[in-house]
Amino acid sequence: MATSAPPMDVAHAGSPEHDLSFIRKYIFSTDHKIIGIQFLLLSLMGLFMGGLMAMMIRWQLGFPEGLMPLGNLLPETMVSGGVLLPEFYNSLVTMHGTFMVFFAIMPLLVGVFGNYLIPLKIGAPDMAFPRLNMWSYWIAFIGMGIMLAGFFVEGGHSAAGWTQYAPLSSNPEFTGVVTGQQLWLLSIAILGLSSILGATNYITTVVNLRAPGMTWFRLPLSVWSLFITAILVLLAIPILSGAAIMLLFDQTIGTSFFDASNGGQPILWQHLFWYFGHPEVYILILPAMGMVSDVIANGSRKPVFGYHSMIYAIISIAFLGWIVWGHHMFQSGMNPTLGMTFMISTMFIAVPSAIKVFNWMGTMWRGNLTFHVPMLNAVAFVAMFVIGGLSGVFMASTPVDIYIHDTYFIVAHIHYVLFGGSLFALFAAITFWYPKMFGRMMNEFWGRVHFALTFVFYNMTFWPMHNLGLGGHMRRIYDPSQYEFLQPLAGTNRFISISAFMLMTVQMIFALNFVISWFKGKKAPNNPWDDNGLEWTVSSPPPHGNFAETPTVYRGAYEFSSPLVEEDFLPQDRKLEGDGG
Amino acid sequence: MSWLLPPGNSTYAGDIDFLYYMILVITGIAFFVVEGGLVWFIIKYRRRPGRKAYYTHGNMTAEVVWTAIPTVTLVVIGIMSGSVWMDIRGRNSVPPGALEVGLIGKQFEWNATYPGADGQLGTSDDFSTRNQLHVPVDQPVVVRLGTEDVIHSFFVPSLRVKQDALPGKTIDVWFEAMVPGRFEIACAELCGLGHYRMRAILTVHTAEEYVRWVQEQTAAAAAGE
Amino acid sequence: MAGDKHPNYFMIFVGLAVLTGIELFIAGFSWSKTLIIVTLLALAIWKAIMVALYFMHLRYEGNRLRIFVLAPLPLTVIIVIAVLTEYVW
Amino acid sequence: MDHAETAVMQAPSRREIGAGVYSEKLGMWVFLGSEVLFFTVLIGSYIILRFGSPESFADPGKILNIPVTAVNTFLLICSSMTMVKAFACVQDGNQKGLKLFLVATVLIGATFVSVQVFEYLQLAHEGFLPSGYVDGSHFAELAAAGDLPAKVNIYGSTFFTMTGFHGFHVTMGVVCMVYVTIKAFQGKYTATDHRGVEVIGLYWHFVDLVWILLFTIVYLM
Repeated sequence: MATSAPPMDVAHAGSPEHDLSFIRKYIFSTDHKIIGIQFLLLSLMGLFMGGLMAMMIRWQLGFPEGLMPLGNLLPETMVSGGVLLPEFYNSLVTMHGTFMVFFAIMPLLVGVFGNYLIPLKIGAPDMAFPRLNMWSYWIAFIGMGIMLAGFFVEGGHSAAGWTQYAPLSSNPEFTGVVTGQQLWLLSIAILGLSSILGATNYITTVVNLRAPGMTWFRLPLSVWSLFITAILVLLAIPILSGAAIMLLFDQTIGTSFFDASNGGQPILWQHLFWYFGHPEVYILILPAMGMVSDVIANGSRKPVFGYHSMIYAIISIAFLGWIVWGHHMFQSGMNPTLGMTFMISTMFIAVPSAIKVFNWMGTMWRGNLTFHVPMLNAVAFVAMFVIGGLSGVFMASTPVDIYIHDTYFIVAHIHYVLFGGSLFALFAAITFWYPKMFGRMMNEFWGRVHFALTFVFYNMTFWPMHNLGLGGHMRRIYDPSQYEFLQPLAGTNRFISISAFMLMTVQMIFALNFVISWFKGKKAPNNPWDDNGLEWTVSSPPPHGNFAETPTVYRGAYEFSSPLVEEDFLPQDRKLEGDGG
Repeated sequence: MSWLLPPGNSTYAGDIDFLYYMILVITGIAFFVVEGGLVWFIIKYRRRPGRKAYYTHGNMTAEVVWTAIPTVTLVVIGIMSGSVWMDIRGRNSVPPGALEVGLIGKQFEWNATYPGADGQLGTSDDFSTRNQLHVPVDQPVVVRLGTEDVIHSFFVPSLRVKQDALPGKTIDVWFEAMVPGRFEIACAELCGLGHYRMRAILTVHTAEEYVRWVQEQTAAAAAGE
Repeated sequence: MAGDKHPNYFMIFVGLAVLTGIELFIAGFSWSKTLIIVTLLALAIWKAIMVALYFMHLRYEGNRLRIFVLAPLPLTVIIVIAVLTEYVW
Repeated sequence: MDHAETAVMQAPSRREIGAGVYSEKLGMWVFLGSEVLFFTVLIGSYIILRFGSPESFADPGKILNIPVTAVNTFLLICSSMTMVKAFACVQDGNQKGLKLFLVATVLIGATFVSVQVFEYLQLAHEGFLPSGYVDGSHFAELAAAGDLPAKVNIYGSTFFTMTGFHGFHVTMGVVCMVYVTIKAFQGKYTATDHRGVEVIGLYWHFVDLVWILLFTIVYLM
């Protein structure tokens, strides 16, 4: 870890590409662009698996009495005679959350776009530590392999929820899962190492490898948010790793950290988990916000409104994000006075998010809105994130939280933020940078169809979950028909399930568009969206080493419709009269 | 699909529901303003050939205004919520003279223990019921909540009560029911295989009925011994 | 520090060793538990700061790096203090 | 510090250098930031658990062997000094001193780990494990006689986890140090470019710093 790599510019400048074998170029590559694409393929696979698990969960909730279609394809320990078993249901709930958070959204945002965009956007030839970057990917790959292996071991996969509350998770007696649980913890600890290495790399790169003229306040917001996110990853992930290792020791070598009968503290797990978990929430949304800012400015043909307040909002979110974790634990038996403090800090953290929403609207105000597919998804992000943000106010109010905590209202909230928020932003980002990544355009028509259908079915799926929650519907229950007060909600549950199946189905449009465009898409020009960023000044895809010569930057990334030039965009590296060297 | 809460049946349900509806109205207004604004912008500023967007980097006044408004609103919501919270959960919030009932969660059932005639928990005349909780109406009840194994969460939707039971700790949670009847108790925290069927029934008796029920149970317990 | 003038690393080392000796000595005192803990913690933090300032030469670094290094330190305290309040209500 | 400045100057292009130091050094400091939080979890849990049930923790010296670890602490401080001396030597272009002090650091570091292994074996032999007392062991008898706490499960848990992870870090440090030493013997470090030595040094001193805190908190309180 402390070995010194040769200075990057020396290693890359003019290193001829044909020197590298296929394996060095595409498998064990140290090129940040290849690693980004590797992360993209891996995490899209994670996203797909997380989605499939969600479908099984929705089947069980929508049709608790029905026999699951294709259920006979799964082993008897999961689905028996067409009936999804409760132990498998608990595993599904756990692994849906785990996959979506750790193996889909987080690597998509941080692993893919952190890798792909940071060096290109700051004008660097590669990351500061390319070999470390390669390790970061392969360690994540191993982590995912271990996580997947959990499905095939005796006793099934971890069934303690993605939050792994001790002692349900620490004592195998309580769930009947031994190996699966240990694999879960091992996988998360390994993934943590990958994230920390990645974050170290991103931070160093942004601090030290910016092109001349790329000052802090000329950085695109996507880079700013990825930089702040990397700091959050760097400081939050070791907390999870440490706690996961303690839990793993409770399972394997007989320690008693979370075992109340031997002097341990079950609530300590919750504190540690959420001390990691709340910064994690922002890890899952900040890069989305940054990339959406880029796309909205481009689609509006206007500079980002309040660029500086956007940055200050990101920074204050990163600070406040560390002192609000207790709002996940209002009903956990935590000291109620502490709960009061957390409620107030939580109220404050809503403010920077509100500022960002208003600034996005300000950006669109009096713009010349061009609705290409990325812009459609980015605007949907804003619209959906608003809903997720507003529903958060209910939970922040501790008395209201007494009622809605651990109900589907929370499920609706998290999906409005993570799916409506992060995932729409990812659709925007993937479609926006796809031409740069693969050198081909994605199909515009099918992109629009995918967007429209996703938007409709997404809202049909998650909006009614608010109402389920207000009816008192608990999370993570296998069979709601057990309760009289939930029986009137069976119709809503069924409606949600059918919408969810449609939602999953229309994602196939995206998958096909992604794959077919890779081979058959229209050749992409260098700058298909008339954008200002440095990545658009090089070929699509960019060559190894990115820039033939280090670019010089003269202005910020959002000089759209500037009065200085005829066109409505002004690239960052274009020298105008009067620009100093 | 309703945005109304189901009828509440505890003395503080009204306060909680008021906060909920207040936040619903505030966020509702914000929702329509923001989403409406977005739709309006999308239509009004859609691309037209030959037009250039208005070149601006922002406006300080606007930033201050839209920072101040949410801050003030949220702080007010926070302060109002805080006083209700302290009434329900604060250090001295349990009303004096509340009837004590023990409730222990275990995979996957709720076991309630009642003080017998002496009104004290932990004495020899205690008796218990399984998956049944009986309380009198119009009298504060403090549930001494514990668990034998994992974390469970004591959830009575109609009372607006939810509290996790933590291993190694007894947590007091109080309520005062207003209407007699039969209500459901659920476990709201994933507690294992049978989490979904960890259901119990809360029976709220009238005062006289409750006295009679306690006498029956005491007699039955005595006969059982 | 100019190339040929290093801080007196040997003296720092002696200082660390002596402070460790003092700690061992104090740990045996029959003072009140709280006083011992506070004294020992102060000495340990003193030693840690010496290592950071001289051995890790933070003393000679620019302010930007120092800010970077000091930034995570509040986080170490926040979590411990918050969880400790669980015991005092 | 002029050697750092020269290193920054050596950077091949006129990039915006944000923190004023070269990338490897910045990267190590950034990585140490995450290590701080990792050890916070372990040490913080110890403080919290101890505060919550003080009766499960033995008084200083009752179970743990303070003299042996005091010597070990001294060793680690020595190794920090030899490390920083190696760094000073390479700055002055003193190749002989560099090699000598690096080898000394490796040896002292390895000794520290060995002593820790010896300490663990001794504790296990006397009946103290991450899971508490071993039935029928020396310590269990003392506990039964009332000389030691009745149960030390969380004491064992926290002690072995904290010191074990510290020992793991020292071991990793020794491995990396061997690599740096080999490179030093190949003459790869010069008075103007000695990034490897400085970066491994930062890691090594950090591990020393953690031990200084651990020793006081775990052994003396």
